[in-house]
Amino acid sequence: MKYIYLDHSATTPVDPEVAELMMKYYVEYYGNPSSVHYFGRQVKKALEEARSQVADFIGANVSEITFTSGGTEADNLAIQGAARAQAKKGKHLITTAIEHHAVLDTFKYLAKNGYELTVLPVDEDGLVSVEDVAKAIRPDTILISVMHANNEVGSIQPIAEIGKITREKGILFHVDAVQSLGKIPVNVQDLNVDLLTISSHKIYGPKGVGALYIRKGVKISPLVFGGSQERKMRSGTENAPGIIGFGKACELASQRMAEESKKLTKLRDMLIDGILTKIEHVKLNGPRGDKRLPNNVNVSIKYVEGESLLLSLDMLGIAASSGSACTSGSLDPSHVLLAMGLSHEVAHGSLRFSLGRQNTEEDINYVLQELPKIVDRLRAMSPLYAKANCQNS
Amino acid sequence: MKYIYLDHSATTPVDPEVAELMMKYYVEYYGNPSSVHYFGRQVKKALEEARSQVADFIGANVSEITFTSGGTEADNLAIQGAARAQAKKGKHLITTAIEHHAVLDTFKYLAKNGYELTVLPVDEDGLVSVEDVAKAIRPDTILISVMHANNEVGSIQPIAEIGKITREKGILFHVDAVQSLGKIPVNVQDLNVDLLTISSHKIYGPKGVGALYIRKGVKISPLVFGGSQERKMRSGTENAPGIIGFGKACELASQRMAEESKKLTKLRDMLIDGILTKIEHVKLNGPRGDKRLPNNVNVSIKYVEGESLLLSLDMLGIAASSGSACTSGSLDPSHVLLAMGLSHEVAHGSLRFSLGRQNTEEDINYVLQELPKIVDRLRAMSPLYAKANCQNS
Amino acid sequence: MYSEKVIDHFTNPRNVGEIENPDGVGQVGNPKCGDIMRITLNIENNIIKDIKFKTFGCGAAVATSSVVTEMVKGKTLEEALAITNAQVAEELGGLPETKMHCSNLAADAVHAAIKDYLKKQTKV
Amino acid sequence: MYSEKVIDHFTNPRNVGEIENPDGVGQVGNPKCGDIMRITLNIENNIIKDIKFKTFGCGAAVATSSVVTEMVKGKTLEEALAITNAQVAEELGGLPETKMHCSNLAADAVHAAIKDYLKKQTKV
Ligand SMILES: Cc1ncc(COP(=O)(O)O)c(C=O)c1O
Ligand SMILES: Cc1ncc(COP(=O)(O)O)c(C=O)c1O
Repeated sequence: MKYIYLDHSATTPVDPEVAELMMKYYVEYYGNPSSVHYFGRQVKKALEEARSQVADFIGANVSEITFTSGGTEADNLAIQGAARAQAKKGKHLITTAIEHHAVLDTFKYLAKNGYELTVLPVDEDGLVSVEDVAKAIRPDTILISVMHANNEVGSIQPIAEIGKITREKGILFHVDAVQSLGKIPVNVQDLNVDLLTISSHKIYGPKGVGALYIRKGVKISPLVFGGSQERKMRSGTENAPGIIGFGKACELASQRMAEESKKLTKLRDMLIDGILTKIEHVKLNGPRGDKRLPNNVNVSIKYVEGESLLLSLDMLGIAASSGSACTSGSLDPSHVLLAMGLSHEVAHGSLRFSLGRQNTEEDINYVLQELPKIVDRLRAMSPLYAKANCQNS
Repeated sequence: MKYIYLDHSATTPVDPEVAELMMKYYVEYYGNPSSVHYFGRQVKKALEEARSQVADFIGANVSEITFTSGGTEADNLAIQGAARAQAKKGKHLITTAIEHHAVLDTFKYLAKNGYELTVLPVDEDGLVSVEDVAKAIRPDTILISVMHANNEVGSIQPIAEIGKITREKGILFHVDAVQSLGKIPVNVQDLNVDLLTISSHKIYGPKGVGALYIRKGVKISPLVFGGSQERKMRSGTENAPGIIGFGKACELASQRMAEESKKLTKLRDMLIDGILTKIEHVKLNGPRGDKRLPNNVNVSIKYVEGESLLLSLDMLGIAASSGSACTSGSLDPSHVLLAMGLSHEVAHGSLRFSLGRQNTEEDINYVLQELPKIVDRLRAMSPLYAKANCQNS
Repeated sequence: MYSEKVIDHFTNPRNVGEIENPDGVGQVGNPKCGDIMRITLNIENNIIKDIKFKTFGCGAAVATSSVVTEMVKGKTLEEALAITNAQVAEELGGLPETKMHCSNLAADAVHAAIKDYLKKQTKV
Repeated sequence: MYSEKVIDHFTNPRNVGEIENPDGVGQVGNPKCGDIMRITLNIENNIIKDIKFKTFGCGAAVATSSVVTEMVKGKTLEEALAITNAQVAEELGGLPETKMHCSNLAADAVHAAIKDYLKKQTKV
């Protein structure tokens, strides 16, 4: 069977060049970077090289990069760390309704432990309004966190504009750029951010590695204590092969991004247009055009449920994901789709295709050929569709 | 130049079999284990297989294993997590003076934030007394943490006996078994522990992976919030290749441990006896015999400083480590050696050789041939040695 | 994740559809939870003669609906009422833990249809 | 970590030893910190004619001791007193950050030896 991977927002394969490089640091140059001897020094050097590859990719200084075990930890470090370090200054935090759980759940934890939280709404395209942010600010606001691009619907937020406001007011601004990195430019200067989260496994680097950009002069408290690695911001023996792989993945992404994003945008629009044309009762979730990530397609296919769509696609070798509650084991469907105003049943029938480096027009055509048949079959089974049809006729 | 790696307590090379397996999961089976599709399911299965390899190796149940980004994070999760979860029950914590910084610094952080800490002393061999533990317990004691084997001097603590007491009193007992795993039996039932930390890169697995054993029924608070992975104890996309590598490393270690430890014990004693015989004014740090890890040698070579010993060894291709402050960038030498009663200057001159899988008698002979010459050279340069010699004569 | 039997019932569901003029109709779940099952059945001499289902829901929901129709077809009402959701899951070789409470409602749907039938009977 | 020049001076230290009947002796550091440097020197007509060092300490400590003896040999006392620890580090092509404050005391040791000499002079 042919396998078509269209779930790159969940994770990506490691680039072979990256994997090969990592292998060397697992087996051959395996020292602990803190060691003074030959084995350690070699690794230390490669680790610092990786730090500058990562820093370069986001327009930061090497001393502003703290490596973590992934995007989730970086989000937690930024948010818990900033909240704790500034607890004496104020207790008010601001975020949005469509953040990743790594951000949202961390804020909710803080809200249960003495902080106050404002969660901003989004419009029907999944976009936050700059005005809403400005209006939510209070004298005791200490941290604002808004994601760069949403992982479910690909909506790109007005980060630079929000950053202007936070800078004026002297409030720390954290941005989760896990999904935008490698797809659209991410530059900490242009975006006016103080803290920025990125993750390796979304850009063809290894899982289990991420980084937090911490603007020079910004003080946050560490989460994890111990050996004083990463300038005491993140103790623990460094995952050197992972970090070195992440560095390489950043370098490759910076070389390939322009061309790749052009290609992905074309495939994306082909898939969106194809689905909207070939299947009835379908809604595109998220904006069209420049405000959407080049690789994101998210549609709600009414009267059918997301997991059974996924399962049917999977049987044909097509890997996608859904905003259905059934895929997460919880009862509620995607908080992002609900925040955009979708009803529960429509949100349950949503499907995300996230494109990547190896995808081709052929892949898209295959999906466009098979998906309508799947939808027909499931709708024939659906008690909602029957009713809808009766009502329509 | 021939390189001889004698710093296995700092980190180990990844076993080629482990590295090869990981490679597959970086490049080929790269799905996110949370995904329902083919790519995700494959990885999920391998991940759970790894969990049972790890669980088997320490006599635990699969549901009692939480994967983390390393030993440091596991220590933090255990200690911060247990302290927070039991804050209402009491605020008193007990640990020892020779713990790894991942434990000690975490306790010190808590001690600055509303908890009370008792730090137990050790004897001149670096051993904790069971009686001291018993005497330190108060009605409001909520957590006791004692390492299984010390990373600097290899002393093996009476964990099972301490565990009997903590169990009787109903106090949570955490054990850092990072250094003992793979060298001596580590069984959570025999040791009577509630929480146990292990780390992959010390047993020929990849860096950036560790695990916390959490006995069934024990409640601790998570450090990191987000996607609810690891039964909500540790959110974040799983480092699947790393975890799968750790599982394999546990399996290999369990097969090889008995034979390997016999070999290492022999080499260890050869090195200790050789150094004590060939060099004057040398002190062995830590116990001899069964109470010492099979792979640990730690000596203080008086009148010379540790880093210049390391540097000189390094020039001959021999990788070791030292308890010198100079290697850590702080002013104080090893807190472990000081806790054992060594003076600052003697502690500064300490050297650790930690043996591993590939080491041979030849390696040991090479060290025994070169080390005396290095010591002679450095002592000739040392103002302390001159004085000592004058006093002696 | 799913057993082969679940996948089989999901791919080739038995007794899909809606009986015209059914003796009993049962519908459980609601779209908020992402699972709705609708059972229609015909009953003759206290025995389920025919049964069909329609389901909006995940793979587990479809498979449990399909298998329950096989389990109760030809059975007496008492026998059908004795079948539990847990037995349905067992018949499928088990379900993932997360599916046990929200998508495993097929027996409930059958019971609802039978009760609908019984209610109509008493009214007559 | 260390520059080539540091390694060179560590491996082949210049002027190691102790001058018998020196004109001045300087010792800085203490064993608690892990670094002790002892400088002995002979002075003739306000010029450092001979200088030797002994050092207990890390690579940086040995190298700075060694290079400082080269830097001041043949210099006037005023010239030698003007040399700073920072200049010594620079002469070695820089030192790791962590070594800058604790192991970079060689100039201090020389200054101490010169002051010892000057003190003896005034006493005479
Ligand atoms: C927007 C966003 N933030 C954070 C994360 C978490 O990153 P990681 O998977 O590296 O923990 C993800 C991915 O799951 C994401 O899409
Ligand atoms: C005893 C002990 N505990 C904890 C750690 C920390 O583990 P890791 O290096 O995986 O963070 C180490 C190793 O550095 C150790 O030796």
